[in-house]
Amino acid sequence: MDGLAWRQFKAILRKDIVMELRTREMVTSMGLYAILTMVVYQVALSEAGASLDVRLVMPGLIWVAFIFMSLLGLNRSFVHEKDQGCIEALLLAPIDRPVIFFSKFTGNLLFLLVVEVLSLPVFSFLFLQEQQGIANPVWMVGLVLLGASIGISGVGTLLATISVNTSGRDIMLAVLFVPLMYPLLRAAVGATFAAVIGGPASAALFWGWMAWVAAFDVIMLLVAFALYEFVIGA
Amino acid sequence: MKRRPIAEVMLALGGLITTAAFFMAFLWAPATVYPDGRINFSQKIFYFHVPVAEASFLVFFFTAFYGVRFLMTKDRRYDVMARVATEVTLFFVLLTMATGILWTRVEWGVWWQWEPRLTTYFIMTLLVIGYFVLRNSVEDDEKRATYAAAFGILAFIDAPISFFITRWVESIHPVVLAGGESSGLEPPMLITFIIAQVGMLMLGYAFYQMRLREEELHERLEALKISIGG
Amino acid sequence: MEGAGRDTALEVRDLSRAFGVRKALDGVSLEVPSGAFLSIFGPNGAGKTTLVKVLTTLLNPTSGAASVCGLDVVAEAVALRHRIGLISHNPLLYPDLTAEENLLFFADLYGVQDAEERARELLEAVELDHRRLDLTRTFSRGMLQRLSIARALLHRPDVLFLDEPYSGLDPHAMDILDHLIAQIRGEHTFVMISHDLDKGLQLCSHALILASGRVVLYEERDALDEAAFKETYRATVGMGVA
Amino acid sequence: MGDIYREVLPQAPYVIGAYGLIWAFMIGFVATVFSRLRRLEKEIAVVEAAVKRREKAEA
Repeated sequence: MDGLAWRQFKAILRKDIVMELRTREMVTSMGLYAILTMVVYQVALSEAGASLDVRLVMPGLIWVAFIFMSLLGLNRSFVHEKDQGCIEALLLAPIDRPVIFFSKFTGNLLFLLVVEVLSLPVFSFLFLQEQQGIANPVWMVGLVLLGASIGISGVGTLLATISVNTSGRDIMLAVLFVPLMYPLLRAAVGATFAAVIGGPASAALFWGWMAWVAAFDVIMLLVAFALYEFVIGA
Repeated sequence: MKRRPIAEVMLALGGLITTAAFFMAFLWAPATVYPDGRINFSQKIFYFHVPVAEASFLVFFFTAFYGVRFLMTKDRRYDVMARVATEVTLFFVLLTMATGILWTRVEWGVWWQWEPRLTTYFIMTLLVIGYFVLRNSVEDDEKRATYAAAFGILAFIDAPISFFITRWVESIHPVVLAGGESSGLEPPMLITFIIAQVGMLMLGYAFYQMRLREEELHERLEALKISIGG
Repeated sequence: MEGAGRDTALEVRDLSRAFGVRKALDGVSLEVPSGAFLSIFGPNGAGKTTLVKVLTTLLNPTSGAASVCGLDVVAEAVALRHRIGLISHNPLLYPDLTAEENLLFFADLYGVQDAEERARELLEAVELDHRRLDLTRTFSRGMLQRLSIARALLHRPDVLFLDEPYSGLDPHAMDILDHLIAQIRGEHTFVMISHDLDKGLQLCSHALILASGRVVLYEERDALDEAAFKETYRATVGMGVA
Repeated sequence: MGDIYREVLPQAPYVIGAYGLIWAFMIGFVATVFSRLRRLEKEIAVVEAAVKRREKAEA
């Protein structure tokens, strides 16, 4: 039975990746959205002038971009299951519901990370001067990205499953998702800030915020995982 | 039918007790003073603001609790209970927000301040509102109930965060129920506060039961109409 | 295959499904022998879809019991899912996968052993082997329906559920579907929801009329007086839809 | 005494506002729920009477 669950997990993940490579629906729209956000940021900051140290606001700005970008991607991730009624065929198969959750979660996480990793260099290229590097090693930023994206995909997979069945699904996901994500978002911004700005206490600060991220991930993933069976079967 | 008198007794009792607490707050509990000796009259808001806030957390717990019960049993009554509990939560949340805003205006000189307690409580308000937005956009009864239960459980996770945040991180919001010497309440103040709290919880229970009874009557009416129609 | 020895394919006892005051199914009981073709008729909101959803383990009953191929729909749901297939009016296929990829995907979900061979074999049977590398996005309605039959047969189910499979098909596609069903008729038990009285009667060996969640009529085709049956059916359409 | 008024008065509107809001909300809530309850009970009585009449007519 375990062998079958693994085969099912791979099948759903592979199907999502193949379809994404073919249509590039999620990654393109998310990437474009990230770039457009940067243009908007440029406008928003244009009057602040040279006196503004962009590094102070950058951690916040990238997470604003990423949270709205992930909304876009998460919304897409269930639309193709729903529109052709494929979700029914999926549920009809002898498949444990958590397998569906984990494969969808993994796919969403993957796509989100790809876009984040691609857009981050563009972001720093456009906004940071050459001498304004990241104070701490880059892997710390990578760790925040991974930690926060796990939480975003976990809760997002559950909420996208809900919102795809509601009227006005796009706005619904945002209404449910953004407030739930607040604690994670706050911690992610804190950790990113500590990594970018540096300074003597930054390591302690960074790990403090990362502990929040980790705690959120564990709690939310467990709850989302437990609730998924009910939600997808409804 | 038996629940109805209990709800009404609770309503009357809660009304009486909170009214008593109201008079105690202004006539008996000593006024606090600022360090420079001026009287801090705005502190009186605390006697109702905090009980209302605590009540909102407590009632919100029942949203999650009945959400779990619903998912376990798929019994529609638990969905109704969870929804009514969330309605009462929304009621208390709005009152907390309104009284809190008035207090911060006096005390901090601003209507709103993005500090941890206010921010997390604001998030909780959004979640409670989101719960109803979600309910309104699902057609099917059972789907609506299931989604609302799931979201109610997720949303409740924010309540303890909001409750404990003033103890975890630096915040300018006063920590009242810290216990020990840091709470700094003189006995008459503490007693007044506790009485207001008890009365408020009774009112919360009465509100919940009254709304639940309304829903039950509604259901009975529907059933009667269906029995006639068939 | 294991179910071949059993003579009862479906067994439904006093099945009810309710949410609050609304009852989608209200004390439905019936027994369908193996190899039969059951057509379910009834007005909108009669509980046809709910009954099929309970039998296919997508919904749990509120009370009563049901079993398919001797497997209980609640307790043995996972084992039961291996034995049933669904052909719906939706093709239930991914438009951005090729015909073959679609079949292989569902073969993986069901743990089909000889997946590629089986997919090839079924593609030939539904005469789509020349299109197997094309995205199903490019398929016509009729082709999609043929492919969805192949999808439903992948794991060699004993019982096939048909949810208004003819709706939205052009006459030519209907003929092909008729032909395909006739081909596999002997090997499976069929349960079909139908709005089309003539089509449903023409195919079935057993006919069931549901209204307001209750069984109005359940009879074998051979014992059926067609005129009286149609009269009963018309009477139900006017019945209250709760 | 004059001191007290000078200190208390600027804050008074906010305190009165807070308590006023709470009382108004609560009384409003109770009043609307009670009026809806009464209407429902009336409606149920009407429908129940209709049910009884039908049962009698059928019997």
